[in-house]
Amino acid sequence: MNIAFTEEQEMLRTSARDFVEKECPARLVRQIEESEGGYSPELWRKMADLGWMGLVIPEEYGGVGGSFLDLLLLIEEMGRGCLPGPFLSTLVLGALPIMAAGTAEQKEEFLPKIAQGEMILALALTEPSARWDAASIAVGAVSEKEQYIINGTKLFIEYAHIADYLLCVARTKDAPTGRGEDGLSLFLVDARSPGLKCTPFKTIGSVPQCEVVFDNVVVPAKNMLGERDRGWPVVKDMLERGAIAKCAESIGGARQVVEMTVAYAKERVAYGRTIASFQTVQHMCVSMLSYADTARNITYEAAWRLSEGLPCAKQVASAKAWASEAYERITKMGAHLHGAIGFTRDHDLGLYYRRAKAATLAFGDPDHQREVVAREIGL
Amino acid sequence: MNIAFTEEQEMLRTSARDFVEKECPARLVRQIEESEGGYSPELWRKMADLGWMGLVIPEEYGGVGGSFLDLLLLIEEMGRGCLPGPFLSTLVLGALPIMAAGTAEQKEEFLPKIAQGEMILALALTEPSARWDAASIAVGAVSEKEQYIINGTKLFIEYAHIADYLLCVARTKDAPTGRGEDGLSLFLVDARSPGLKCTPFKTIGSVPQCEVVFDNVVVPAKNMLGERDRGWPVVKDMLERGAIAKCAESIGGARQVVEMTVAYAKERVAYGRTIASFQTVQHMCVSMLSYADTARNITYEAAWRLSEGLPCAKQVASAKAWASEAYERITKMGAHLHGAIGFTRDHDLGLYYRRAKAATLAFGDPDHQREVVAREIGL
Amino acid sequence: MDFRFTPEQEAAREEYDAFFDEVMKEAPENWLGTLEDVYSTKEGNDFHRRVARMLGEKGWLTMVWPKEYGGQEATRVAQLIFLESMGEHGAPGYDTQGVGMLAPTLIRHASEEIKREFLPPIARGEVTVCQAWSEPNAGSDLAALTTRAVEDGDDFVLNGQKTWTSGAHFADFMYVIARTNPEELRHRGLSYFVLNMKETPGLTIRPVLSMDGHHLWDEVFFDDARIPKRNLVGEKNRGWYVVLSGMEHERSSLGGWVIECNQHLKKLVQFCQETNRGSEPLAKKPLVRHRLAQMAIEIEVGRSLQYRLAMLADQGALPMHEASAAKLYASELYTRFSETVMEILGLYGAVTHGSKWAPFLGTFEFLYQMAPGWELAAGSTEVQKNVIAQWGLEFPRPY
Amino acid sequence: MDFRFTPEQEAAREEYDAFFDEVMKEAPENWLGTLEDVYSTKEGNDFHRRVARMLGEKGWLTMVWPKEYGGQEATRVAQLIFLESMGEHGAPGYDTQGVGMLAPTLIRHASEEIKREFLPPIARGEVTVCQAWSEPNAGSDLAALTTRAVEDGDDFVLNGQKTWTSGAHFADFMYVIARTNPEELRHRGLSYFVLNMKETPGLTIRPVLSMDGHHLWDEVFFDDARIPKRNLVGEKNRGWYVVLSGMEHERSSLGGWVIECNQHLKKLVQFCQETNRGSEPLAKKPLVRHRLAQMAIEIEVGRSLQYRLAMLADQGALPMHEASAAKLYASELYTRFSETVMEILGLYGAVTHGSKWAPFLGTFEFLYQMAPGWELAAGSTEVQKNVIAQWGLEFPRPY
Repeated sequence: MNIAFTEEQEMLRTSARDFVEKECPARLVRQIEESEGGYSPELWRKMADLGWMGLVIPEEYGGVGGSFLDLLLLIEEMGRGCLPGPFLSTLVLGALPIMAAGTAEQKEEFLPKIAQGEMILALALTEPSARWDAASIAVGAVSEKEQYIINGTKLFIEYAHIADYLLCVARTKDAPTGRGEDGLSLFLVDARSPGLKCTPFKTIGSVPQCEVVFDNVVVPAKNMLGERDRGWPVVKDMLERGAIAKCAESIGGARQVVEMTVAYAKERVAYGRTIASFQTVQHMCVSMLSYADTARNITYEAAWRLSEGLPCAKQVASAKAWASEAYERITKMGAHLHGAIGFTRDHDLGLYYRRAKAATLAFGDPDHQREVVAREIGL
Repeated sequence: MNIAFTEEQEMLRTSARDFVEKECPARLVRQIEESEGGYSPELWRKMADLGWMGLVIPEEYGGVGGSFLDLLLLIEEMGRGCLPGPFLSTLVLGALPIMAAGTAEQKEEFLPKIAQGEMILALALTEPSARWDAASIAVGAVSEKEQYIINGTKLFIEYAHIADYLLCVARTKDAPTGRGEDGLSLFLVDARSPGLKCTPFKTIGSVPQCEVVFDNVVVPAKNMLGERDRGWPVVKDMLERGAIAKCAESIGGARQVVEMTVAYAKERVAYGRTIASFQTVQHMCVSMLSYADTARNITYEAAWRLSEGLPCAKQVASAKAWASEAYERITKMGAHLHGAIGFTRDHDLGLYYRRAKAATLAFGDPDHQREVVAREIGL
Repeated sequence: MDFRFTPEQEAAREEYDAFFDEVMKEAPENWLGTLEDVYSTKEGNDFHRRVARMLGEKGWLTMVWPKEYGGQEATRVAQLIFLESMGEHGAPGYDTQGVGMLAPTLIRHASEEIKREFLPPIARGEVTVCQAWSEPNAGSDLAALTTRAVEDGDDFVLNGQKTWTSGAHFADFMYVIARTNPEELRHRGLSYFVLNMKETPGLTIRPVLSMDGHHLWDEVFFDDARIPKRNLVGEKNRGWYVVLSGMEHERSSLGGWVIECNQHLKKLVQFCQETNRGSEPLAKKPLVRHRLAQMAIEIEVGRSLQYRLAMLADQGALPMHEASAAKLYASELYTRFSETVMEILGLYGAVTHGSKWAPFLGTFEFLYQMAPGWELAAGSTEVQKNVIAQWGLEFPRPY
Repeated sequence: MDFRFTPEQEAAREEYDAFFDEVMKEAPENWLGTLEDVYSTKEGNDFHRRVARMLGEKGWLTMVWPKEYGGQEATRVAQLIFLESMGEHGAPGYDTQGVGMLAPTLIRHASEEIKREFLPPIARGEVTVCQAWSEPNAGSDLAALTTRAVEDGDDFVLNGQKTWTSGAHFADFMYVIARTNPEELRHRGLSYFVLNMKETPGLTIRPVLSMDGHHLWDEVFFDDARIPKRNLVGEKNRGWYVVLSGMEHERSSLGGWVIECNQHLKKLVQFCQETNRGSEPLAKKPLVRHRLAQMAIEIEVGRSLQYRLAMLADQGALPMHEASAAKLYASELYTRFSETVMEILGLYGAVTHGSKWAPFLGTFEFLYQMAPGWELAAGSTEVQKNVIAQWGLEFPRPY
């Protein structure tokens, strides 16, 4: 057993941290937030030039064949700097499933472009039911000759409006059981397809989400990812990786908020002394540290299990529930300790505060995760 | 609007507090706890001599015709001193329903004896389902000539083993609806009836509870309290009054724990100064005070509504949920601030700590109360 | 003990309800019933002013004022009944800073001349008022403030910076605390002033946006701002005592959050009955019932606390720590409430105002960001606990 | 990063599991798997001693000890695997005070003579050990202790009173901290002793019953109790540093609660599946699922923290504040767990041991009373937070 990262991983972290600090200061984060697309093509290009888009893509497709843990390290550092953009979406929800379930042709078509930073993907899973389970999928795909026709509405789809392709989860057969896991298929849908309409809206986390309406959208059969009707295991794996990636992003942000707050407490003076000298302030900072450390532990332990292919549904759900709530509490305490300034638009704390709530909701909120855990422990 | 008690009520409180302090010191409380019966006949006699048993009983039956609020004041002071005994049971769950629903003969038979301290009553309501709703009542009573035959098991019945009469809630007709409120009747059952078996056991709150088995227990029809099959409204009122009485007991104990703890904090020295000078200790005491004050406010407001006959299901349930949790948190913080000594058998804090948990469970725990509130707010 | 409303109070409540039912028909589209409505947009502020004038005409702004200043010397309970009706309707018109804070302070501490100048427009609902107290380096520790006021002829000349001044961008009057004796440390050497912003040169107002992007607060800069000497309230260098009496008013009047939560709760109950997520309405889900019921309980507790405070004030016995306890409870409830709602709304709750997918026009998305700020405003949670510890429990000053 | 057990570790875990499966068949009736079993009754203590000897024979008590004292210099992770198996079986035999606290302290600070006298019986599981540190006026503030030790010929003579000494009534060895230089204040002037209770005159043990009536703790009175000088551990007047190194061991070893909770959780899941309250099993009720799942998550977090601690210790880098953080987390989890179970069990949960109506033999009725006490033992929550603030966050000493 070994809790340490490899030297290479530590180097990757250092260079990622340097990059994020230098290339994505809070000022730029705010600019990007205000922009239509919610990401910066220049920044995206720079990241691609560093090889980040190809980090987990096999060498044969133009990547460097890194591990899932490497990817998480990167995402943790992006979380630390609130770096906006469709990285998680394109890599974790796009590249990884294509690598896992794609045909040779699909890999050939998509992976090199992703690796070069020339393609953005978005996962079109959730619908107006706002749930993350198989049974809630109502968008349907009907086969007709060599193609499928998709109809229905997806909602809360992050970055769909700037994506080149949407990975759409659709029902290709009515499910016989209540859980609806049977009969789902995945499609790589060209975002420029006729009949596809994306309407973005703003959210607390500053990531644009979209309503995506499929109105007789035609997808060639070769764009089906994985087996017909048996798409759920791919989705499930994607959701677990997405959840852990969101945990990584959260713990990056959480650690930064702890550091910011501790530093501020040592500097801010009230009643003639630094507020760091008040016991209640110290104890609140201790709680923040404890949340950050425990969230980080359990995240990487679950991530490791996931990347080793070990059973990990309980660990992933536990990590997601705990890291989400930890991030929320940390940002809340951090804002409180900063005083009123922590609640202003100009202060960086708000960036984290808002992302913490968004992270909680992504890939299943704590109630959803607790239900997963309940099933896993035999309830 | 007026939040103050009357002068008479304040006098009653003062004399009750003096009595409890003088006649029921913690040493005696412990002795009584260890005893079989769980109460002291001598103390009971002294209380009766003061007229406490007749406080709410009309003058014509040998009482003094006081109000429900007067009774609560008394119970609050008993809670303050952890005075053990079947007072709440006999008066709130026995005398009040007889006054409200009894026939002239029943009043004549029971009330004078209660007022003189010569009769103890216990409410036999809950069953092994451990719930407080009508649907959970399975004990049945079948009519046969001028009598009823009761069969079944009641559980968690406080003071049944020393009671002269049990007020038993039984099903006299199968309920058509799911909520089972129809078809319940109340019976005043002589505790010496053949076929009736009481087995006491100890509980965290130190109040003995009993398993009461009815094996073809015969009750004369004249001992039915209220109308046949329509007993639930009487029970519901009883449960509301019981809940508020338990709140009164709780806030009495809670205030005492706050006072004990604040005094201890001002006296106990650590690191060369009183622990009262630590900010975290102060803030914990502030939370305790806040819980005690808010619990007291809402208790008396709900009590007043109840005694005025105003709609109060939501207020009573809110008071019970809040006061229970407040008492638990207060005793927990109080024990913590006392340090290890607060967790010993010899320290008075444990008396309150254990009663707080018992109070939470009595007349419906906070989950039960929240469900009542949910219905009341239209969910 | 008697919690019953008198027949007059019942009748008054009905009158208020009818009045606000009518008034709120004219509320701007997207009206949410929070403070943001009043301070964030011109349209919202105009509506507030319109309602304020109507309230002024009815005499409802000044019920608890002494008769000599146009009040009715009504009880605090009577006023609370009014404020509850207003809160339940999510209606504006009652300027807490003016009617609730400045006016009682002036009545108690100001000269007749100042009272005659400032009280009538407040009473008529013609003006809004802002509070210039906090500074970048004097928040919880207000006594650390450094804004200077120097006597110069018939005036005081002010220099310095204030911040977190709610609604300064719409306000007419302002009350300020500044240092008049720099030799004295902390709370000694401070003085309290009231001023008409339109008549005060050297005043600059700059917006401070809240986390969610609303414009509630401002920075206020004094650059040789001149205030006539007569605008001093209370004695020179003894302004701290004027501040303290105002704080009490502020803290005890902040129970509005409890009523605001109750107003939101009612809407939420309806929403949960009408909204399916999965196979059944949200209202049937045990976790939703559990959470909303807990909120209903805590609101009930908070409401009971408000009435207790009003009754104690009517008996002339409102200890400082009771006002702090009420502020503390209400602000923490407000935060928990905002959290609870977000738990229930799920992904929808995170959608920002402006999208058709945002339930309640996005109210809770911004409340989630705003509510915890009230645990800092008007004395932080820690400050309130210190007050309660020292005044309510007679603890020593903590280490 | 690698969380995989080695094949050797997997095999060891299987061996432990098989061993404890077998051993626990002989557990006394009513065995609950908590500390109370070992300290409260003679029967329980006898069983503990029987198992301890078996563990001693296997060499499992001393895995992490240096080879020169009969250990195997195994990793902390290897030991944790053993402790987990033990905990999951609710098995006794591992005397935390002796094997976990005293032994490492002696190995680091004691003379060879003392090591030869005290270590072997501990290693063989023949003795149990108790800690005489706290005093009535020195709990969280241990350095305020007043028990005196005065040199007299070849001995130290001790006078004073200790309390909260767990299991003194069954113990063989004791370790004590006492004041050897009364001129020096607080942590200066203290010395650390180990003693054989059977050979020490002047020692009186009196029970201190816990809130729920169990006999875990004792008061210890020293009346001219004589200890040979060689029993001094570390330098005279520098015992505080010996204490500190022991504290770290104590705090980092207390994760046993996490495992105990996990053992209870498994039983509870089964109970909830088998028990109907109303029309469906408890396991189907959303609030029950919600609460137990939250406990499972928190246990998972705690377990992860335990392994982190072990791995850090194996790397030779266990900062003091990490041990404090783990103790803090585990103790608070233990309390929340005891509360959660009581919420689920309802009226049944309150029935005391001895009635057929008490589920789990009343375990949770007394756990509810005992668990929060662990937020005080081995350094209170406040003390741990101070340690973390000062060592982990480099904060100044608080006011």
